[in-house]
Amino acid sequence: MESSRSRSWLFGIIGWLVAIVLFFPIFWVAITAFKTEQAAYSPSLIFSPTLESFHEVFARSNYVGFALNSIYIALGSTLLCFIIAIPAAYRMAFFPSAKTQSTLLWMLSTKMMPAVGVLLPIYLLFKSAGLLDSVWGLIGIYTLINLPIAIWMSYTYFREVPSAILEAARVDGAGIMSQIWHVLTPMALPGISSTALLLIILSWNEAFWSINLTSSHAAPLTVFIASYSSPEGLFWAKLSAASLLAVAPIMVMGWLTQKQLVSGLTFGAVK
Amino acid sequence: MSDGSVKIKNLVKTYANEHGHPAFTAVKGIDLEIKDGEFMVLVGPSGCGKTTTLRMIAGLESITSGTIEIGGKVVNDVEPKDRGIAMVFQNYALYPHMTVFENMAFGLKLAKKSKDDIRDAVTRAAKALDLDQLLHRKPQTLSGGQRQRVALGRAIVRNPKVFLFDEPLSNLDAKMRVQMRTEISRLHAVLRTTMIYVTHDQVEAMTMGDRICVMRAGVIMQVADPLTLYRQPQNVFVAGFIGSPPMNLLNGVVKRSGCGLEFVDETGAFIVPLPSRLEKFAEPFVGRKIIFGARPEHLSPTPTSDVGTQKPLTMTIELAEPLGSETILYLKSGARQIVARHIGEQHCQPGQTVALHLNMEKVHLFDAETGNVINA
Amino acid sequence: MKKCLILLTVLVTSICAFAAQTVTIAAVNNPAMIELKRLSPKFEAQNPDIKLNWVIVEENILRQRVTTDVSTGSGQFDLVFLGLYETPIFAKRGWLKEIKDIPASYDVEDVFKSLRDGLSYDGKLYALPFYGESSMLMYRKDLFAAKGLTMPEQPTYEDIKKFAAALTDKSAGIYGITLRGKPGWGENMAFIGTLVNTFGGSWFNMKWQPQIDTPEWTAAITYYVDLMKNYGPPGATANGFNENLTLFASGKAAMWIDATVAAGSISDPKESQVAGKVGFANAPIAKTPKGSHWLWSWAFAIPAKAKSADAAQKFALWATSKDYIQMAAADTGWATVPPGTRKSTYENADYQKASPFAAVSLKSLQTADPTDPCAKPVPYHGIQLVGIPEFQSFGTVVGQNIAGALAGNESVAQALKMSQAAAARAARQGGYQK
Amino acid sequence: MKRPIRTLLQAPSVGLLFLWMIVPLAMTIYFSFIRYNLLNPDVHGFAGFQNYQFLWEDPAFVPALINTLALIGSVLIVTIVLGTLLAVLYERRFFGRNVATLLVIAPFFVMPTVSALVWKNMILHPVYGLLAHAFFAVGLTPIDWFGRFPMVSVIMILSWEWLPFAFLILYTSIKSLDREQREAALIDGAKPVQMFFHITLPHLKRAIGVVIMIETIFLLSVFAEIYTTTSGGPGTATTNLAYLVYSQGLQQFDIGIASAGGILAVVMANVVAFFLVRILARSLKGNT
Repeated sequence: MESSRSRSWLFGIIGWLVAIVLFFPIFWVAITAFKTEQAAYSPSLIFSPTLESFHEVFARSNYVGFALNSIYIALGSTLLCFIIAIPAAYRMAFFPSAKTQSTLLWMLSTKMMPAVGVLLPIYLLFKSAGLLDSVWGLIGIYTLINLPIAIWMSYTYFREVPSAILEAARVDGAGIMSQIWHVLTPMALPGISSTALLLIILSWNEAFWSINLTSSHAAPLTVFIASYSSPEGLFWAKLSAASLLAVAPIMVMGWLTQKQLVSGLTFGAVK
Repeated sequence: MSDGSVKIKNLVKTYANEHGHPAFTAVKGIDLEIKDGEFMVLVGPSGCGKTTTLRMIAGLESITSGTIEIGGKVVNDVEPKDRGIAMVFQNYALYPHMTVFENMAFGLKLAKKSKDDIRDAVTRAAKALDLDQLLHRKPQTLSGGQRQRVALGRAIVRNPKVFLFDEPLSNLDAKMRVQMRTEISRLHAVLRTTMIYVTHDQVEAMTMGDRICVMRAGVIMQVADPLTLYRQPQNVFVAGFIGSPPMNLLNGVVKRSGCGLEFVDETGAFIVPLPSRLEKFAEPFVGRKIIFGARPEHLSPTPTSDVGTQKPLTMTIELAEPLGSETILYLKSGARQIVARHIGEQHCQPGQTVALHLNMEKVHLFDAETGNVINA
Repeated sequence: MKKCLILLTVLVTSICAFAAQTVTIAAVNNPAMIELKRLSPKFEAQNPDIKLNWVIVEENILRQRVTTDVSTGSGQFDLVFLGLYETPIFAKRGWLKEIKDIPASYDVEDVFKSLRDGLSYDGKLYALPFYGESSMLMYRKDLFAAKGLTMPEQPTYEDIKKFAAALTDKSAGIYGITLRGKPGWGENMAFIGTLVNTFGGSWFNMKWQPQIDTPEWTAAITYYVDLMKNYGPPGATANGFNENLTLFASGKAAMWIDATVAAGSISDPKESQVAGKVGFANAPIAKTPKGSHWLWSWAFAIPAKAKSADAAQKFALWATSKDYIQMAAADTGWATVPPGTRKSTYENADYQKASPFAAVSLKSLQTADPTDPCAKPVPYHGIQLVGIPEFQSFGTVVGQNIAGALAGNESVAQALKMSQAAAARAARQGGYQK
Repeated sequence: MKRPIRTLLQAPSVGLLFLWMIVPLAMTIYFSFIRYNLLNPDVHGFAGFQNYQFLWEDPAFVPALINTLALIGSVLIVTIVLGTLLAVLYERRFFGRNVATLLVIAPFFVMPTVSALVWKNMILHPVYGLLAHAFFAVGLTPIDWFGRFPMVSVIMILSWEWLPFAFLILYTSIKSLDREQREAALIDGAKPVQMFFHITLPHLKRAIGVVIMIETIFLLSVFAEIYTTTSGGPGTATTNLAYLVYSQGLQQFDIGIASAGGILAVVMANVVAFFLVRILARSLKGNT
């Protein structure tokens, strides 16, 4: 008893140590955001906090506009993604054919194509479709990017649902849409919502397409960051403030839904 | 009451392999007629095609060829919901995210029934099944038996012409199984609706069915009421499948002995003269292989009839299972194993030798080649 | 009745005139540009029919965005910020609108001729320079005085080596010199281009055969690697303009050869710990003065497919005018006005007072000649760059190889051999060698 | 099971899905066989395999392939090993565990560009970085991370980004480990280490499969982190396939070369996928 208690202390200390080390860079960004530009270069923890950088950031860019675009795009693409992915995953999970496995893999492998290789084809497509700098264009591209993941994850979650339940629903008179909507989706909800969370995070942080395909009207927070970042790393305080503002919404959302994320992942793919 | 008769004609189900070529035929052209209000049990070992047949009746599995009629109407291309059927699944298949009430109401809701109608129907079914206290619970908080009753209730509220059961009791413990068995039988007695019940358990089949359809490898072996099935098995498969402990089946040949015929088993240790009742059937099989069948209860220490008792068989007891009302004896005669059932209490020790009389009135002979009975 | 009609017409036309035209501007996120954005409401106030819509991103992203937009004719931007490198390339393809009808008040002759030439194609001007830069040497007068050293007006690279050796004090965290090391055609290659030029080398000969394996390149790169290894700061391969600015401004380096615009920042006491202690000299030379200091400019150009071209030009003229420079000076002081574009700026007494580097900058800007950058004749324009589209790619590859040599991962000879191959491949792919 | 209604209902979604995957792919294949430079329209026409040849002959090509695989392999190993250890650690109760969990998963929410910038400028910078300050404080010479250990630095950043993901997946998996199974093992006298290797690790197999799959997808096309920190250098030390395609194709706006690079990457992805399937067949199929 005695030793197990002291061991639990030890685990606590190690656990916290790791957490602090991993979180430290983010903590440092948060601290730097409240420093002046000159103080930002010094490693000191003691400084007089100032909102200067935030004032500057808000004066320079329309943060709310960028943030709203990010929200529209992340939620919109995730929703659209599921609308397309769920029927496909339904078919693959419950009526698999010999090609289902290879199709899934092929889909996942297209996801591995580097974006830099297909920028121009997509750009030209977008141009001719008039989708440049439109929220819908980005929603489309993220849907396309995330679709394989959504299908694959939904597929693994659906495989956990006994097919007899869907058959029961059919006998009860449920059509395909009813089966999916009333039975399958609610049953796989934990898995689907944690997948959704994953997709939202990925869309939120995607920086290549958003920067290349939008300019002002549809520009999300990654573009906002691009106006503060430079590979040369100038203006740390302002960059930190902007980063904090860009990361905060998604991080708060992630933290609030962490329980959901955990339980959802437990349900499906990783059980 | 609408017509709940089911007529199956030359039904075939072939599954395709990975490349889309036909690979495996699960159901090989069966014909079966089920009368309105009848309780029909489909029974057979796993892989015999009974569940596939049931699923084709339900419309969950496409039909390769042949027809299924329900209520005199061919339903091959009718959606399950429009066939007038209800189904109870092996694992209950309850919707875990819905309450008991919602589970039972789901079908009616999809059928766009009015709220009042739904409530009435569900309440009535719930009362009948003793579920009225559980209506607001979720399935995972229920016991196995309760879940199965909910699944039953869900079927009842649909008010179907035909109930389909797919091994509904196999997940319950022994006690619950017996209880639910009587419950389903009671339900049938009350509703008088056609029920088609799939099971691999011959006890369930015998106790519940009006008629039993024994299947094997996609083919119907025999359809009959339980007692007929027991007394007059059409083939060696049915003989061996129905009855517990199973019928003793001995391979051997028919030989001429003096003026009559006798059965000699392949070890040569077991020789019985055939009674005159069987001689005319066995005559064409002289010198050919047959299978000799005798139920355990037809072996007894005392002669029960005057036929075929010339010589008691002497055997050694290997194992005795006293069940109280009866004792099951596992016996050995040379290399041959035989099971016998004794009514009443008896003290038998392993190693003990007993002399048993065979009731030759009740034995069966089967053609070893076709497996068909020859004494009929 | 008739009167009413006329009134209506007038009303309609005036509404039309007032219907705001949006000018979407693609700009870089440097301080001068941020300042321009801050002051731009004044322009909008003067021109209520024009609304400015800013897209500000970092340099590399800007370049990529602008190039895709302009070359595919997407017309997302009405005004783009272009470098001296792209402007003639784009103009050649007809992707830019010529800047015509410049009002006399703009005084286009006041703009440095070297810049105007660099931003023209076929004798026509395609962009208005917002700022211009050359390169020069910055050094710490206080450290030089402490060691009893004096900087000649035109130092040579031999001098630099001697000074660097004398000034390096690693235990005190002071490095004799800092130079660009971060790979990139606009990063380390900008400096190395000038170094190679003054060592007598060039990128290509007149037949478009790459010259990277010549002794001139070997001498220049060997010098650079030795100098940096011995007297440079650690992590030099990660240092670009901004990193070096930070190093120099925080007093970690004694000498620095880089863009003339850096002078403004390091002379600003708010940003720099060494303000007032810095001396300026011409960029050092080795064998030839030709191409020893670069020429670069960020300028406003109007894509051919721009939707509000006239309004865009109006704003571009405003942003690059003498008035704007006055306005910026009034706002943040003369030291930080956009430099390098107009003679009048350098003639201004206030500017000269605020900028001790004005004279050196002016001389560098005026003597940089992108049309004759090397000791030997070359088929391309550009001092620190080769004015062909492929340069971005092979320039960066060469930059990486040299950074590899600087990091000690490979020898100078190896690096140059690989660089030669890369340049040869590019020249073949582009179909230059006839 | 073939039902006309079902096929019809699915056709749009499945069709759209395939269309959306195939159209860009087809365009890329087409572009990869023509000469097409945005900035140099004089050069055009059918190129045959020239674009592929150009990439293939690039001295950086083989290093880029090796770097790509090395990067994926190292980050996978680091994140899975550390993630598993962390998951085992966090499975124990300790004071403030929930809060600490939030801190551990936080890096996953940070945009890749931001984390690369932060690591490059604030942590690893040899003069201003926190590590440099720490080294100075104890009297050591700061390490020039991106100059001397460029690959290690990039792996460090990527591992920091992906460790939370691996941790999250593995942690949830560990939490779903059957308690009875564990208790049975305890009664059988399993020591913690044996417990880990015989009970916990086999249970985590499928979760590890998921981590490998998803991380591989993203690590194959890592670009922002390399672009921001090392620009593929010094030399070709950190040039991966994505960065090579960028520098050889996109940077000079040679669409032909960029497309050829994209196709090569897809081919490589399929090769990787092929081997992944061998390893992960079970977890991919979703069978337990």
